[in-house]
Amino acid sequence: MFYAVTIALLATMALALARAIMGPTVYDRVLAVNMIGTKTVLLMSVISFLFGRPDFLDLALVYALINFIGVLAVLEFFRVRAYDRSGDSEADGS
Amino acid sequence: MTVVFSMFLLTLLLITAIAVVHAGNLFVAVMLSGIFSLLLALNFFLLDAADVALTEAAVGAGISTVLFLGALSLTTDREKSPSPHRLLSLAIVAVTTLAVIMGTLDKPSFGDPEAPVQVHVAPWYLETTREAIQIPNVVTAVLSSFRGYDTLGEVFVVFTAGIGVLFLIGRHSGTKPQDIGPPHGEPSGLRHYLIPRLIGRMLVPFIMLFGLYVQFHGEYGPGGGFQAGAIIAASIILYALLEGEKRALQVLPRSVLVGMISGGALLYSAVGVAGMLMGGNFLDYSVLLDDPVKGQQIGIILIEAGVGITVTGVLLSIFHAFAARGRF
Amino acid sequence: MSALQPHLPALQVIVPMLTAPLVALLRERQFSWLVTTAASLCAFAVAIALTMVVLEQGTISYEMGSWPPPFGIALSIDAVSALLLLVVTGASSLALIAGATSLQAQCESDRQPLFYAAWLLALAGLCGILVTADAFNIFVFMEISSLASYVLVAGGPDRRALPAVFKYLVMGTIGATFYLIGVGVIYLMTGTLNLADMEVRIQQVGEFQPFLIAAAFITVGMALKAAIFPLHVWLPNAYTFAPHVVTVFFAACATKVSLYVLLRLDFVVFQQNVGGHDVQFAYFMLPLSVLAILIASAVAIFEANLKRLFAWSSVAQIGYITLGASLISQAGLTASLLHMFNHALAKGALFLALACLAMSVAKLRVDEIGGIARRMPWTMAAFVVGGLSLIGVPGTAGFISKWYLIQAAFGAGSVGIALIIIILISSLMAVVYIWRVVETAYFGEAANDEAREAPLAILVPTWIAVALNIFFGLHPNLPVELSSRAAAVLLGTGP
Amino acid sequence: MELLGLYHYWVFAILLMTGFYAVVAKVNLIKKLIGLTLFQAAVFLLYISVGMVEGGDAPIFTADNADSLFSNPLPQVLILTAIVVGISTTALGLAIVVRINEVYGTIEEDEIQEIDRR
Amino acid sequence: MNLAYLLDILSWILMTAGGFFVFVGGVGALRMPDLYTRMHAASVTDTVGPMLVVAGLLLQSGLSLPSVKLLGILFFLLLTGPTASNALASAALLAGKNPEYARRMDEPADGEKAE
Repeated sequence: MFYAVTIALLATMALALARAIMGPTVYDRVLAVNMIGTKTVLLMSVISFLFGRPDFLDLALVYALINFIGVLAVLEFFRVRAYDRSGDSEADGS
Repeated sequence: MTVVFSMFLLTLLLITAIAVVHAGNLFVAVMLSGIFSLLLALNFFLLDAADVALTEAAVGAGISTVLFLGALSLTTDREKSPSPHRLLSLAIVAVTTLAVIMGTLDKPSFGDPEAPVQVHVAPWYLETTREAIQIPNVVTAVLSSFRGYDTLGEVFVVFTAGIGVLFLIGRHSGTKPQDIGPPHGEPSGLRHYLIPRLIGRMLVPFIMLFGLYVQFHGEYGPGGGFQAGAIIAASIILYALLEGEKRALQVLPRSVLVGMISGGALLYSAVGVAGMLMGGNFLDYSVLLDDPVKGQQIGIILIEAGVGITVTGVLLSIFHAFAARGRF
Repeated sequence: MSALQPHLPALQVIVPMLTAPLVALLRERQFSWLVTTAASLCAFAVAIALTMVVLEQGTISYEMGSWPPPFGIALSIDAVSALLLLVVTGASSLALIAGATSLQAQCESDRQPLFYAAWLLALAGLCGILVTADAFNIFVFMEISSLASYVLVAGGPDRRALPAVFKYLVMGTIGATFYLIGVGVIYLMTGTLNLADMEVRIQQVGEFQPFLIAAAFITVGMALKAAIFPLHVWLPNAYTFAPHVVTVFFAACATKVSLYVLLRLDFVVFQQNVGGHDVQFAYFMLPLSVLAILIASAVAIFEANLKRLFAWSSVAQIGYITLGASLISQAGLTASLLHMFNHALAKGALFLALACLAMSVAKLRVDEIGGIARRMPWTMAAFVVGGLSLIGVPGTAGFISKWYLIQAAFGAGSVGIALIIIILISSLMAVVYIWRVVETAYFGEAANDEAREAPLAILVPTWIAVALNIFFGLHPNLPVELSSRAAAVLLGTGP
Repeated sequence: MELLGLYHYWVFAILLMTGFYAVVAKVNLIKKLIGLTLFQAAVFLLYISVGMVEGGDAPIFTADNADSLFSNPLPQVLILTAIVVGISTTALGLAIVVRINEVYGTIEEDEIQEIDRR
Repeated sequence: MNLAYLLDILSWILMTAGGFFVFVGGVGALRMPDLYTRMHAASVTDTVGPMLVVAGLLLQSGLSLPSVKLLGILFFLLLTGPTASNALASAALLAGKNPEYARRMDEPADGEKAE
């Protein structure tokens, strides 16, 4: 029963990964990281049930919290960069 | 079915790794390695390693990303030169890989309960944990008692890193803080993002509470000092990101952090020495109390606390060392 | 003493390790130096006590946490570890005694407590590697000592120290990770991490290929850390730009501890149990050692920076050590281990003399020390004796190990003759590069009129090192006894 | 299962190669450090794969898994240690890179060598 | 007995729906033409997907400690997901990335850029 959700989540992760690799702007990549983070949380919850070990939900909880810090760190990074280079921070090397 | 999931995740992992190396922009590489960390942790989780997955989540995806971004904001996010000696490197790498494949390829033992890895030492740990330590999480038991000396070493590795970063970039700033930073005396931090700030401030106590839960729940479920230390440090880093680094330093000044770094390591060692003074060997917790099992448990709680304190202190010191360089 | 005696192996590590957090908390430079030196001397005393016990009783072991091996982590000290423990703790103590004055010129006062804490951690890490009997524990302590040594090297005042240390960090981490892969493969095949248990179980497995691969990874990884030619590229710059006292400490012992891990795993764990490994080891190691000796000595001849000159000479000397080991005989290994001891003495004395010199000549280039011997007679005299020991002149410690090496080469048949010639040639090269310095210092035109004799605080330890060179050149019983026992341990023929 | 086992080793080998390539071939110091983390991650994966038991349970006792098969706790402990060692190395490396950038103004290895040669 | 069966089916439906929405979000994030539309696709489904999936899991776990944790997870996801999207979008706007696609559609007022 959990398989259907798991497959959907995995497929979505693959799609988001494709977005993260393709870009084209840095914001797309951050968006993709955030998406993958959310999917990871869900996947962990579902797999905990799949394994019959609901006590592992702790992990999912940690992810939900840590993920947010990552995004905020990125924002702070953008802010610093914006002051540094007066606004060309969207330029992207790849 | 899990096999397919596992293979799928491994494939994603590979693709991400290649993309990380390929990416020309360092910021992109850091973002992708954040994804890499998440995927790696999921793989660990599927391989029954809950504790490792938790650590990878807290350390790899959280702290490591923050540190890399901190370093990037102090340097540059652009990778300029192409690789000069590609062929030579490829040759070295190819030889290494061939050697690895030769060494491991024909090994049948993946998942085999009869493999030497599974039958030699591991069952003893499971049994002895049940009898002599009586805590549910075998990983914690091995980590803090059977191989407690390793863990002591690990605490001192973290301690060394903390000392090292403080030594290198702790004191004098290379760039003057007032030169950079936002204009018009605007305080640093994400103050102008109203919503993240509100939500973030709400979350800080929750994260900290959860960190404490991970710390003290380590004997029963996935968790322990390292993970807890990383999570608590993350919560204070979150506060620093929201309110500016200075406010966070008012909460936990540098001197307190140095005290935490040393104090945790000393607490751990003190438990070990106590075992020695009370007639056992170094790090023998059984002699701490009359009942050896209780002694083991109290020893584990104490050393995990030491680990948590040191890790929190070190990670925060490292963060502040980067942040105090002016920009982050 | 008797109450402490069973705990000596643990104390060897925890004395310096526990002092480190205390030192990190201190503010005062002098006091932190004092505590550090005291801890290092304590560790030295423990090492002497351990050596005495080892000479009396053979191998000592200790169970951490009272868990029996292979489940818990055991410490085990035999003649090999005892020999190197003496070198490591002795070098650390001597360098620290000299260190206060020399470091003051190179590192800001307020950073010094952290520096000393890192020093203690490096010492604890090195001791930890030497006493442990667990493959993974070696990795953990290797990382403590490596991270601490990155910090120490980066403490150098020259900005070029930073790229040097980054290279050191990258190569050191690759080395450690290779080691981890090797240990992982062994663990996969045997299910154990305890070195003694590994020996037994490898024999039971009866399939060699994975072990050969594991041996390859461990050998390459440790060769990176030990700067065995051609993986030495991090060493010259790291030694050159590190603070002088750090160079004294590391030149004497850091690479040797990696060599110790290499020898211990290759000889004890693999060669006695994995067929064909000894031949492989010799085939790879012998030519590389010869190349190291010749090429590094040649580079040293043309090097203008004194510290870098002796860093290159270290690469060559590591070649001697691996040369002795690659003969795979009792005599060869004895020579190899003896040379670890004696080279530490000679290089320690030389780098201490350089530290004295650096009090007056900041840049330490050959063309800046013209006629300096007239102004710093004691320093240069120490330098000369150290140099003689490095060359291997009779009456100094260096002679003993070269003599044993030549004897070992005689035992190796026709290859041996060629090796003896190579040893002689390289000794001549050493004469050349040392003579170049001595000539400039004694007979060159005075380039520096303000030079003054180095302060006593640093001159005295230098002369202690010099005296040790002569003492062990005349009375080599202790190191020879330890080395031959250690060689027997490594070959599995002794206790 | 056989297939998955092999696949694990292949992934390990390729990851190792990718990370190692980045360390050896890239000249950007931060990229080298990122490569180093990948390189180490590959080894983590090897150890954890080694310790896994097919049909096993994570080595944490609960009320109702008293007699099930458990995965090997030891590699997990080792890797916990190794992860922490890895982040320590990375942090120290980044600190060195920051200092290098301050005194050299660049974090490209070839440019640093160029500056030193002058 | 019957009720448990019913709950199972209900939970299955919820989770499958959640999976569907999540997947749609993924497709949207990949296929939409510009940053803001992609962000829209991702963030909206990132809210509804977890709600449905966690609701399904809640039906599985019943009243127990895990369900408290599940509620915690949901709570945090609902807090942080939209916040992160909002912050990201405003960062992109501040950096001068205009929502081109939207402008071509119906020419929004300039005031929107001010945040």
